[in-house]
Amino acid sequence: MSKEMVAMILAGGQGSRLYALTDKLAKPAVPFGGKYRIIDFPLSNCVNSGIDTVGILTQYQPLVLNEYIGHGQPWDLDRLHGGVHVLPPYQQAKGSDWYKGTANAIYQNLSFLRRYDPQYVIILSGDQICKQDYNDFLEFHKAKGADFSVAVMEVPWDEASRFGLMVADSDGRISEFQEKPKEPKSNLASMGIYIFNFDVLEKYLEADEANPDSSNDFGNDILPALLRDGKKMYAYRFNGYWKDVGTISSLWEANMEVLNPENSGINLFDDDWKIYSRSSGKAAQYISDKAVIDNAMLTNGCRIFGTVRHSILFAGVEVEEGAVVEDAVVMGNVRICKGAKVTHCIVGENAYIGEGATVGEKPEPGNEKNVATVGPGVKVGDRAVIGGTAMVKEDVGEGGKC
Amino acid sequence: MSKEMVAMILAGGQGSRLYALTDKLAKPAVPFGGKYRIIDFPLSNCVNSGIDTVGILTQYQPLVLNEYIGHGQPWDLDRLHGGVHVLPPYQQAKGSDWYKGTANAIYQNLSFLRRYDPQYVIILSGDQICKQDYNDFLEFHKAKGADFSVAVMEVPWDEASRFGLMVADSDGRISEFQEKPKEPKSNLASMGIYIFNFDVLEKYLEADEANPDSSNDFGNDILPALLRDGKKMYAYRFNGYWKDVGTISSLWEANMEVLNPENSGINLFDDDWKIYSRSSGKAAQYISDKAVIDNAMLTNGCRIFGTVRHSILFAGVEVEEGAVVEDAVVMGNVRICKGAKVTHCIVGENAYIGEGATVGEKPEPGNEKNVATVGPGVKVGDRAVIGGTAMVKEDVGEGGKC
Amino acid sequence: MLTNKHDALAIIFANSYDNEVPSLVNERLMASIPFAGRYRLVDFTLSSLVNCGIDNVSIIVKKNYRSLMRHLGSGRPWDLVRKNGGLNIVPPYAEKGIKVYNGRVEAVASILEFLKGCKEQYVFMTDSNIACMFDFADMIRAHQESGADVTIAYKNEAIPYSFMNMQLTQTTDLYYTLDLDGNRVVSINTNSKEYGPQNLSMNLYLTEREKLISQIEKAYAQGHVFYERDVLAPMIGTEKICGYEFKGYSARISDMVSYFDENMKLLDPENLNALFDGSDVYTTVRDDNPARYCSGSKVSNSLVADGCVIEGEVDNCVLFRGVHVGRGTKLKNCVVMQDTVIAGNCDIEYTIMDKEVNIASGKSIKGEKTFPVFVPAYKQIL
Amino acid sequence: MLTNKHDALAIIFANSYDNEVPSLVNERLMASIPFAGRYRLVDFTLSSLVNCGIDNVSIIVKKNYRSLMRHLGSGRPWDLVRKNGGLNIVPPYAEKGIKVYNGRVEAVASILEFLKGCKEQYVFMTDSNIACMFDFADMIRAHQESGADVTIAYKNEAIPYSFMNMQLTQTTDLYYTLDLDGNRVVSINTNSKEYGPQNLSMNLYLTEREKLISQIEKAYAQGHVFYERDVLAPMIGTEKICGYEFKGYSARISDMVSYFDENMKLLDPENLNALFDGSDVYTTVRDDNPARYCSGSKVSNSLVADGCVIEGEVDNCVLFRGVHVGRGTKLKNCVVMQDTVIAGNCDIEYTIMDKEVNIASGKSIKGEKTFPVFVPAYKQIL
Repeated sequence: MSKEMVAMILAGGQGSRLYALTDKLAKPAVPFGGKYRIIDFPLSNCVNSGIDTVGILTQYQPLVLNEYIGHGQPWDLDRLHGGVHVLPPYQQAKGSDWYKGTANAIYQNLSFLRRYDPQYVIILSGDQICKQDYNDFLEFHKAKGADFSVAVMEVPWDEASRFGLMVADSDGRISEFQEKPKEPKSNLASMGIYIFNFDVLEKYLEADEANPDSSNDFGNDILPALLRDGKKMYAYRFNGYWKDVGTISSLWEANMEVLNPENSGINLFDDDWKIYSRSSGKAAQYISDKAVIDNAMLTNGCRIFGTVRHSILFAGVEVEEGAVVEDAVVMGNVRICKGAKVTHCIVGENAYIGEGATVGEKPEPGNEKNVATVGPGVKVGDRAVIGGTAMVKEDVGEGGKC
Repeated sequence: MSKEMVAMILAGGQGSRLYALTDKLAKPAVPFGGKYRIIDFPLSNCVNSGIDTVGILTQYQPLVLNEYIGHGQPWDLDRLHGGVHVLPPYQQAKGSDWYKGTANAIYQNLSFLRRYDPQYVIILSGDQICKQDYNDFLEFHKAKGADFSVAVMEVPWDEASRFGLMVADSDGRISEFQEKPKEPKSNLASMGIYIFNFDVLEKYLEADEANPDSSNDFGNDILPALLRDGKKMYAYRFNGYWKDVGTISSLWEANMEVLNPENSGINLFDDDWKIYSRSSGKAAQYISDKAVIDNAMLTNGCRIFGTVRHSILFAGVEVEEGAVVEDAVVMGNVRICKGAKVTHCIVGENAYIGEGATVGEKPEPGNEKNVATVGPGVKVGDRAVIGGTAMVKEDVGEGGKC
Repeated sequence: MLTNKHDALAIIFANSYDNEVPSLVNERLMASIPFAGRYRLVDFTLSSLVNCGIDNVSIIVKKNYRSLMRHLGSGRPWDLVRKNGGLNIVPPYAEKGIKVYNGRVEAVASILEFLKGCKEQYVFMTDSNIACMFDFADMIRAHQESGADVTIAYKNEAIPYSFMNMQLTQTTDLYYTLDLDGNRVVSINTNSKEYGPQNLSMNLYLTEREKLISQIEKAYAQGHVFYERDVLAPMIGTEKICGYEFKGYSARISDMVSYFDENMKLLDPENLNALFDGSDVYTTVRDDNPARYCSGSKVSNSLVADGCVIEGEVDNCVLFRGVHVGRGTKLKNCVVMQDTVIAGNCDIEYTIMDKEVNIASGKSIKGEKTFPVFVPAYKQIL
Repeated sequence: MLTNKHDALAIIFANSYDNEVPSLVNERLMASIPFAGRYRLVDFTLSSLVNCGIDNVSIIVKKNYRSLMRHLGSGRPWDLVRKNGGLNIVPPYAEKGIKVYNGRVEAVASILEFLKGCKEQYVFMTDSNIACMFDFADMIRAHQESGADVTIAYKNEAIPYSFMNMQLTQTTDLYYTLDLDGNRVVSINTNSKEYGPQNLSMNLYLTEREKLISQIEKAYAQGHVFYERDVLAPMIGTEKICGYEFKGYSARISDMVSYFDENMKLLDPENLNALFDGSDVYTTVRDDNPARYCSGSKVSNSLVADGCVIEGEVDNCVLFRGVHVGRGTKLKNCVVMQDTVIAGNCDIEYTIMDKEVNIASGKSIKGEKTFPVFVPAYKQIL
């Protein structure tokens, strides 16, 4: 059976600007919003848009991602024909290589695509928080009779020079690209989400691969070639929530925005566009009679004896008596011991915050981008102090400072 | 939940001596016996031995293998805790590499093993046809209080110098190895199947990895190190059917042995030790009133209008009127047109044998190892002639000769 | 795009016409009757649905449904495992208010709450006594084009012999023929006795979900039983009911003889090809070996499934999975269901052997084309 | 090694003691009663079995089993999907001879053929009205050590109030106490009225599969109904029946008050820990969001499951998945099942709200500790 559109998610990146959080984890597997991981967003968008065949291209630390994806059941992508497949690089009779660039990653998996004989292929990024109906995007692509379409966001003109821009006419047809130009001719920033007619994609990937000078990248090589050949390229305006959570502060910010769906534009509680995720399977949350919880999201397995304000706690977090958690993102199975103060920070999975320890601090106004970070599994000793800009990857002894 | 024993199947090899058959296929995925692939044997042995957690280490052309394994349902290895996992190489924060040797492949997946906290690990080979109860082997290992055990076959003394040999005392304790020695001290040939205590395996793999001069191979590096340190190493004698199908002639021979279970020792029809496989799902076989079938195995989807003698036909093979198939292994979806003669050969999946074409020939006595081979997807033109020793990887035109 | 491609769900009645094939449904129901060497009747309907992108399928069962439940499992072989929709088996007593139903109205009434919760626009209802690959998408297209309230699929064929001779007491096994004006149904005839080709209903209906709900709510409240007689027939004057002719190959099981004949017809490769129509038909996978044709065996004009072991002679037969035919045995014009074992030197003609029959060596059983002998499941003939 | 690690299979009776909690089983059965915030009673038994490596589990259901079937699905959440064994639901009428059973003897008789086809040496039989993490492996060890023919698990506890006051007409809900000599059972008392701690049977039995088959065949042929009264009690003189004391934490649901109390007891973290005993308990996964504690909400000494949205005050409550508590509402000493929505400014105490209840704003409902008010599923209080 052929598929109308197959999705390919580029999930190869290490996400090195997330430092401690992606040391043993591909960026798409980074936890988000209490019970999600970043990859849940493109996957759920696919399912909600009626796409049932998805390849995830990965080569960096895929074990957690592999285990998380499993057979795809949480996303209803547990299918005999189609479903979700993690696609690592592999060796062939005539040599082998890691994925060289985004285009090469797709090229190496053309045989996967051919199996489903799709009319269209949508290329997605595994490291954006975004709720988007790809079917609307496809309808646009079809209506324009396009060979290629790219989803774009309107950005303020004074910020436009920080983005890759699409110069398009009133109909949306693209005439030019500008990569972080000094003098922007457009304020339409590429979201890195593309729809190709499969025959066009196939032809250009094969030509690109034959070119030894190519960097095998969509933005640098494939798109310019399409433009050069006068292919019909269109820009599709997307107005919803979109965030590249590539830095610690943007990851923290996006989490905080989840607590404020009315104003932030990111609503995870929408029954008509559910974001699916693999559940921890832990018991219900226990809130003791000593606990104070105010404007927070907690996940199953949490046990709260202290105070939690304006924070997101992932599955299995324990907050002991007298501990105070505020403006914090606390990932799964973290233990916060008696009297600890955890403020304006991200604490990675399985970390341990000792009695009376201090992690992070309320930033001075204007310094909100300072977010203290404790890496996964790190033990912060009793009464240790982790400063407001610290990035802690290794254990900190009793009373230590960072 | 911890697992008593986890199995790791080394399935990385290209199997280059199978030439045309493994051009686009890892050796463990090579079809065998009408509806099986080689990997079905270690997988089914695992399940029948009560092992429910299996890693398959692969890096060469894994797409077919990946699709074939799927979620592991055909082998009842579709589990939430454990089950079967295909493990390709991956990149880590501190560099990355393809699997360097057998030991390195296991080393790179120690974190997979640690997840199941096993007491024992059994290392299997993905390219042997063998029915073996690994639980008996484990009982032996436990009874001896061994750190390491290896399964061995007794071979005739005059052939012993072709094998890797284990020199062992009457109790089975190993005192020496000999790799294809001129003067064998033992006739116990290693089958390349090992049981390790996990703690021992872990320790030696880490030490081996730290040694820059190591080739990271079990036979060359790990086993000698164990022996040097006086670890308790035992040889476990296995008496059943075992065949390394590493060459075209051995693969053909093993298939023919399937037709003769009484004498060959390989019985695929044993309900107490089923070999599981993924089914083609094709309709029942149709045998016309013109067909002659004698001593053959046919699989669903076959349609026979000609003559089939002493052959194995995989799913979906068509044999047209007047065609004669004899002493042949014909893989899935091959079409053999009117009047073609297919003799003493292996025909790969999706090949096409034109009208009146001749593939292979009855060998002269003593030349039985000559097996004509037609690669997967190859089209042999009408009236073409493929000689008895030919290895055809590309299409042959009408009336052509090879 | 939250629902399936064709925006339709399906309801299958699994016990339809059970009474006509009493021997075959002794331990199963119509939907799970083995057919064509390795399938069950329901496989053709399910595969057609799935191939048309319809993945919300309810199967209403009445009795003897264990074999069907085992066959269907979680729906995996048909790729019908879904978080929403997928395969849904509705057994009696599962909820308060679900009893053993009599007619289609009661059966559908038992899943009204479920239907109300669905989002699909259309509903297919179908029996399970016809094996065919049906293009449900094309029927939706025809339904939309005609603007019908209900569309009924029919086949232009003669009324089966067994229907014509049906006892009046078998009130649940009614059959219907359609009088058409163009594609519009102008009358629905119950249990017609006319000879020759007719517009014989396949009991396969398409209507809008909301319409079906209100039809059934009304009919059930009034104590009605039969959808055709009590709901459709009265609608003819006021609403638009259309016919949709199915022109493909179909095998309708209406009695034991037709069961035998329809299996035998598949020994003509043309019919075999026409039944499958180039489509995939899914069924439960078994761990069978390839079929073995031993030295000295002779097989001619037969369908043989995986797992068979043939040492004797087989001519004009359909052998299901795992059948053994011993040395010296001659099997001619037989249908042999799964795992039946026939020892050596038997001589058997015109016989249907149900599953796991065991026949000792040297036995001879003969029926006639018009009266195939039936050997029930698990029977030991020693 | 072809069978599971402990060479045992299990049979669960899903409708046991349904009569004692009529309101809760209006649309379900005992096994699927929600408990502890996000589980169903059967989850504890299933998880215990799976954690002990027992993966061949049959669940015999009688009526109202749709909710259980939906909950169990293919058995995936308990990792009970198997080609052989795994999870097997036995509904009535699935096969000829399976009727709606009365006692355990009839229930087991309906799966005798299945039992004969199994290979496991031992069989566990258990009801589903007790939530506890049970070490089945340890019970096998004790059974083997004692050389018993049958081992009965019991808990030393007082007979529940509702049992003591049971109507004589409720003949299916018998209960049993054991008189022991050492670990040997010397008498089985039916519906004892003794006060104080007793050896109260958990109705959890272990015996050899072959022994059970012959016991049931004999009892069924003689028209017997109750396993305990008709099979076990007569065996006492001639065969060895032993008791196995369960010393862990258990929650036995014997009436509405005990259902309320057993939920409330889990608000003591010690009891909560004791119930789970460090083990994994599996249940069906729902796609709930994390729980949201809105600004101005106040939650104290409560169990809260994912998917809850709390704007008001919650004190001493168990909230199942997806419960909404509106602003200004005070909820105290309540058990609120999944997806119930309570609007703002309500005042509710000592109330059990079943699932999908809808309470409009400003309502006030109050019960007593000894008489919690029950609001049935889907009820709209407007």
